[in-house]
Amino acid sequence: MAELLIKNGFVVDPSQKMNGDVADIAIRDGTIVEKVGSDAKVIDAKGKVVMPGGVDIHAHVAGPKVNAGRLMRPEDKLFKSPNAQEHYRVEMGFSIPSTFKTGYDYARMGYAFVMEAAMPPLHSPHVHEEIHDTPIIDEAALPVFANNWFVMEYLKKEEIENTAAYVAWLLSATKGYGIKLVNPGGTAAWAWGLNCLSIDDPVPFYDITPAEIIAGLIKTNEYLGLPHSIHIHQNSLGVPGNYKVTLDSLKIAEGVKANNKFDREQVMHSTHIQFHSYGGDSWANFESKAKEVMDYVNTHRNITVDLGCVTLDETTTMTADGPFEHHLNSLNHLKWANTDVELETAAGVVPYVYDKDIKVCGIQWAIGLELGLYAKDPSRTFITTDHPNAGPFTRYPRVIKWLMSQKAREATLDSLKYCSKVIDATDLHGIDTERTLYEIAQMTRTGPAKALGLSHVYGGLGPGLDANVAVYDLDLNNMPTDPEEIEKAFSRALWFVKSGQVVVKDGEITHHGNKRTVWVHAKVRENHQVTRDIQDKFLKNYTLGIGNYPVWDHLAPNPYVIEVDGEA
Amino acid sequence: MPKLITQVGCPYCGASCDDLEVLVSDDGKKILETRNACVIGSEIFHHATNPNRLKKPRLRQPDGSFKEIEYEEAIDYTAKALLNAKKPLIYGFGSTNCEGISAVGRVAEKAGAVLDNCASICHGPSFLAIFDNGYPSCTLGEVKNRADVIVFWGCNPMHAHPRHTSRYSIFPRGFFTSRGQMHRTVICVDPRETDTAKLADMHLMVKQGHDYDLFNAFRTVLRGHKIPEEVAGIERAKILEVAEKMRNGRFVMIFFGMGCTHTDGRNHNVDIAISLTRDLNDHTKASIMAMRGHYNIAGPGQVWSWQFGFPYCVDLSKGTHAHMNPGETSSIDLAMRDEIDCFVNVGTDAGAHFPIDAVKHLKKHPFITVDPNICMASEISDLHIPVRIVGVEEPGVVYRMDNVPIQFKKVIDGPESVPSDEELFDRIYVRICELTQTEPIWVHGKAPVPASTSRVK
Amino acid sequence: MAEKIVLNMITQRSIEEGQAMEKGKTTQEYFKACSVVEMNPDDMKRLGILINTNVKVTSEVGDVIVKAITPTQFCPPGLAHIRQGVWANQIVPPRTQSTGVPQYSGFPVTIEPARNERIKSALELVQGSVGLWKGGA
Amino acid sequence: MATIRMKPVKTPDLFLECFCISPDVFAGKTPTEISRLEVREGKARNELGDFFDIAGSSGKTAEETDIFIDGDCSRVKYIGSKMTAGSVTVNGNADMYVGGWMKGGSIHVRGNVDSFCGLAMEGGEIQIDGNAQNYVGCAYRGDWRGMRGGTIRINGSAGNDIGTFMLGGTIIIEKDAFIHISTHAEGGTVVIKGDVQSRVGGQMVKGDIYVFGTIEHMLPGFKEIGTVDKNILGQSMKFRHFIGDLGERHPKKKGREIYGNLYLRAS
Repeated sequence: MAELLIKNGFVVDPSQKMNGDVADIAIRDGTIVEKVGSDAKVIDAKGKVVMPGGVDIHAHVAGPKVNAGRLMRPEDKLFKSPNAQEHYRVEMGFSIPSTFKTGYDYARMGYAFVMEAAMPPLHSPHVHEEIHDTPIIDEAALPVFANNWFVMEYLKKEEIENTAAYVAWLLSATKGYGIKLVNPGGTAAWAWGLNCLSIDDPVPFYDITPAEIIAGLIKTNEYLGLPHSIHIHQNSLGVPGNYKVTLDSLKIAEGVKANNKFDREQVMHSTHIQFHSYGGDSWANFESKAKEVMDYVNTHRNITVDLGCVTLDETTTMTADGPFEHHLNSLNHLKWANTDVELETAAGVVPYVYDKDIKVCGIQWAIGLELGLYAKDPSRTFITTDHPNAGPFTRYPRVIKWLMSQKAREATLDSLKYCSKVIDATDLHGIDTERTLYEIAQMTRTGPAKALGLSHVYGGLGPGLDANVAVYDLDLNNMPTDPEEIEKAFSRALWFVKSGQVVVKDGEITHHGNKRTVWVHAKVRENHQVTRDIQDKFLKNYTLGIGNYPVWDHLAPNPYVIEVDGEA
Repeated sequence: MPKLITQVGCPYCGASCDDLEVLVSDDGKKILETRNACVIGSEIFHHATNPNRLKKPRLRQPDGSFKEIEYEEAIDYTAKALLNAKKPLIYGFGSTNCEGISAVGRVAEKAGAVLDNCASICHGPSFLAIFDNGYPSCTLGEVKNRADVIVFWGCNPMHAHPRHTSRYSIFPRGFFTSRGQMHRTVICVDPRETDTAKLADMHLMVKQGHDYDLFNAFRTVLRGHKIPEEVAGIERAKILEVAEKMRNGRFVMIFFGMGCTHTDGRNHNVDIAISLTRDLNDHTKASIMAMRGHYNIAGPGQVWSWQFGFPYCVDLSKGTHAHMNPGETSSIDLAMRDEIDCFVNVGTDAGAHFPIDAVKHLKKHPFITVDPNICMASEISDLHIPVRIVGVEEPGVVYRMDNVPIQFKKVIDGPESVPSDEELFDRIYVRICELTQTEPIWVHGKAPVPASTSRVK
Repeated sequence: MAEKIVLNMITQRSIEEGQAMEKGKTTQEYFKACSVVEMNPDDMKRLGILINTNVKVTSEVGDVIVKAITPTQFCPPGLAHIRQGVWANQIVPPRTQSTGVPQYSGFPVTIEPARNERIKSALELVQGSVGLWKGGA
Repeated sequence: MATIRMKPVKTPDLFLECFCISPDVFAGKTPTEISRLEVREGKARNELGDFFDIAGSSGKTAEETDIFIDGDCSRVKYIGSKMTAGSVTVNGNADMYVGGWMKGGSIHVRGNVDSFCGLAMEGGEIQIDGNAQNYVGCAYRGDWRGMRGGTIRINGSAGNDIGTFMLGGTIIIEKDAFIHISTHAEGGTVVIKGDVQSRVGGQMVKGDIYVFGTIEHMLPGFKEIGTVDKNILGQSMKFRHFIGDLGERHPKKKGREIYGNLYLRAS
């Protein structure tokens, strides 16, 4: 790999407070360094924007429900798959791309890292098989915990230490990254066909509430000092009026301080907040509560959010929120896949068309953008589409365009059939904020890297960081007046260097990179009770042997393990 | 000292039991005893150490006899056969691990082949139904821990999945089903009084081929409408009784099998079963599951879905994209229509399990078998390449019928110099790259492992 | 008593077939497990045959000689079963109705006594169908 | 109007995939240019001219272009697929996907066609003088948007899966059909002038089915509600009127459920 010099670009790197400074980025052996020798290969970035590689904090890119979506949607490929680049693997699918297309498309957009947002522990070998087959981009996966029998049993008795021991064991067994909560308690209720729609609905049989699960897992997370905070998909997703539940859940984090050695400040990451910022009490009077939700987030520094922007595409929804998918299915009557996973979780998949001719879809689209525009601290508000739920990740450049250009927003607003009703139900029409490239870099690079506790690896261009550098065809001094040019530039990086290797040139893949699997190994004191409990449940309730549960090392052939000393 | 290996996976049926115990000789080469396995599973482990195991590829000679050849030659032969064909078909994967399946995917893409697996003649219609209607399902542990109404529709686990009923579906005592069989109502729908039907509390002896009508009757009843006196040979009163049982169950589980997919209507019999499951979820909790046949036949469906977007019948002949349409790109149709000109049979026996007319059509062109054992396909092949036995001599990830991945161990070393499926196909891939003067694509920059090294996982 | 009867044929799995198959398809066990047709005793009566009589089963695509036995799992009159495998596949119609799956079950066959005819081995049937059989007729 | 005349001169070893045989593609091209269009036989890349003699002239637009194929196309797929205007006539048989994803214009096959004829069709007319195999006017696998418009007329018989997931348009089978008519349909009309074995209208939400002959097994989810006189395809007849599939969900209009209609000719 040797040495590389990216010269004379407009460097936009919030981690170093660089806002378009013309500078060189030097790379040696995959790492950013102060300078390189004169033999270094030179990439001329003069007049172009240079950013750190993108960091996606939340996307469904690998694992059983993603693959269920691929499997059950052949029509997502027919005439919708671009032709493969010569000498590279075929690229199939639009809303749920194949693993190869996933890796290639992230690289083309200049992304270096993506977090698989929900890993069912029992299926973790599957998640890692897919990660293994996704080229270039580094990946980690969040196991889901909030409907897990062990967790509910320990937390009911307020046993944080035992919960922590179990979490640590499971993170190692599944090669997972952190604590994901999806519809706490609600998914467990779904195993009997029920749900928990508020944070005080008791979970059937377990006699614990979602609020207690959330609070307990925040404590557990900070007890262990994990790099990431808890990452929560709240109760009552997608339901009119749910913003109250959202605020109730966010309040659980009040007063809790982050405890970790990874420079993380938040104790709760609330994901795809768009789906949780709904007012009204039915689809008829459905309206935006983006302002109310964002006002709260703006004033509480120990919370981060990602947007989950609706992109107005035909897509495939998939979530561990099993009861939600069943509910969605009763609205659109399309095919419905569901998997309840023994002792752990569930998941559902339903295709969905965000139709410009449907009022609700237009309002959802507007809410996502309102949230992105209302955020006072872009480094705590991250761009996502909850891929593929609100739209495929390949639409990030479009979301960026909307956030950067009021003109682009207005054009889309005008194209909605119920434009005036969308204007009535949201504030979007009146917002003239236009995000800058610096803020976009905060929302897609520096911010998410810090929230994940990975700012020592990703999200910046300072010496010592991983050499992930994207060069975009944008002239800082002469930004395009046509917003489409912004979308185009972010869709296809001119250059993308991943871990020091040029993997994209002129928007085309040139190399398969050297992808890594990132996971967390948390060391805790030996806990005999938890060990016994685990063995007991595998004997009595699981249908596979405990010896066959932990993910083999060879499924993650290029691991990047973050050691956490939970005993300290 | 002989060594007892526990939590061993069984490479036979889709129940993919992983609680076998295998006693292995101290040199690690012989299997002395297997515990917990069904009669069929035991047979596989004991068959592995059969002294007549093939250790070299065999190439058919002009006089019709086989001659042993080296692996290099067999690899070259296969690479060239795939390259020379306009549309080769690679079919099988009833007994291959996902590592092997993935390696074959790479070869097929490079060679412009059609990739298909045994689902094509088995649960393929279930895929068609899933495409059209989805798949509200669960893992088998949910059945064990919760299900109190079990329906076996057109499937016969007592014969096809011998330990299914004891591990998952009828007998086990789970968390919410502490009384085991006493906790469950078992309903069997089958035109024969099978051994599963004999175990059931209720048997509906449906008129063969009229499953769709009977499903339709259940759905109609559940929506509160009247049905005729008799549907598909079953009296109305009985239908109403079973419908009530399902409606009042706390967790209804429907297992279905070849009785649905092998007869008139095929996918529609499954499709309407899925519709019934959806309907039942308005009343209670209900789930459905295909009784997949082989221990990893769900594997190719998973691997190819993430690699190509389709679980089977994947036509890669265009090179730039994949196309799938069973009925067109399915093995039997391709064979009967003479739409392919080379056949590679991997880890299955198309010779025994395809209708004989399809075998005759396939045999017009180069015919290669990759399988550890002598089978009907190997005995009509132009080339037979033996490989290690997954789950016995080769570890790997397999997908159980409920799509739960299980990491299968190996228990003994395979015959020396015999490669795994993955190693064999990686070498075929490298050979194809050499012949086409192109660079191999390895996502992880790996080079193929020489056949002689046995990997420790 | 009829010279031949028409039955509805299904070909499905059985544990006998499964076990024998794993032993090997050229074994006597496999031959014994799969070269049989199970039919209701009433149908046997109609055809005037006894248990273990060889019969010729003919479908829209071909015929095969197998041994008639009483079902190990009850078969109602009108339905016949040959266990999945080489003998069944001599008569399974390959038509898939554009779904990919042959008509393994639910196709009409005629069954007639064939007392003096020999049941062929698996290898003879398969190799014979593609001109590779070197054994005796 | 201008006509391109094609004569098959070589039978492919396998099957030809000819997305190009469409007035939309031929329009504005000379016979020489047309003969150079790519067709695929599996991996093999060929030119249309390798398999057909091509003569005549094309119009400026698809609308002004007729294609006449004088001979057997039993091993040619995708004839007229995705076409929007103009016409294609095949003086012989054709293989799969005749008129697949078709939006307009007309196709006339004087022989038989294989399966997937009129797949996901949106408009135009297809006339088949012989028989069709399975999946006439159905959806592509997994798509809930099947045939949306246009007319398919099969003068002979057809197999299973006619109008699966149909949303609109008309399918007429002059003779018999096997099983599965309008399964999962949410609109459209299917007319079977002969007999059907069974499974008519299963999982049907909306739409109309007419059967002039007999239905051997009626689904239990269909209920007879009376007798009606109907004029269909220029013929006035008395029909028994069934509604269904009562096992399936149905949308409500003004508080009343809308069902699929099955009209069975009264004997």
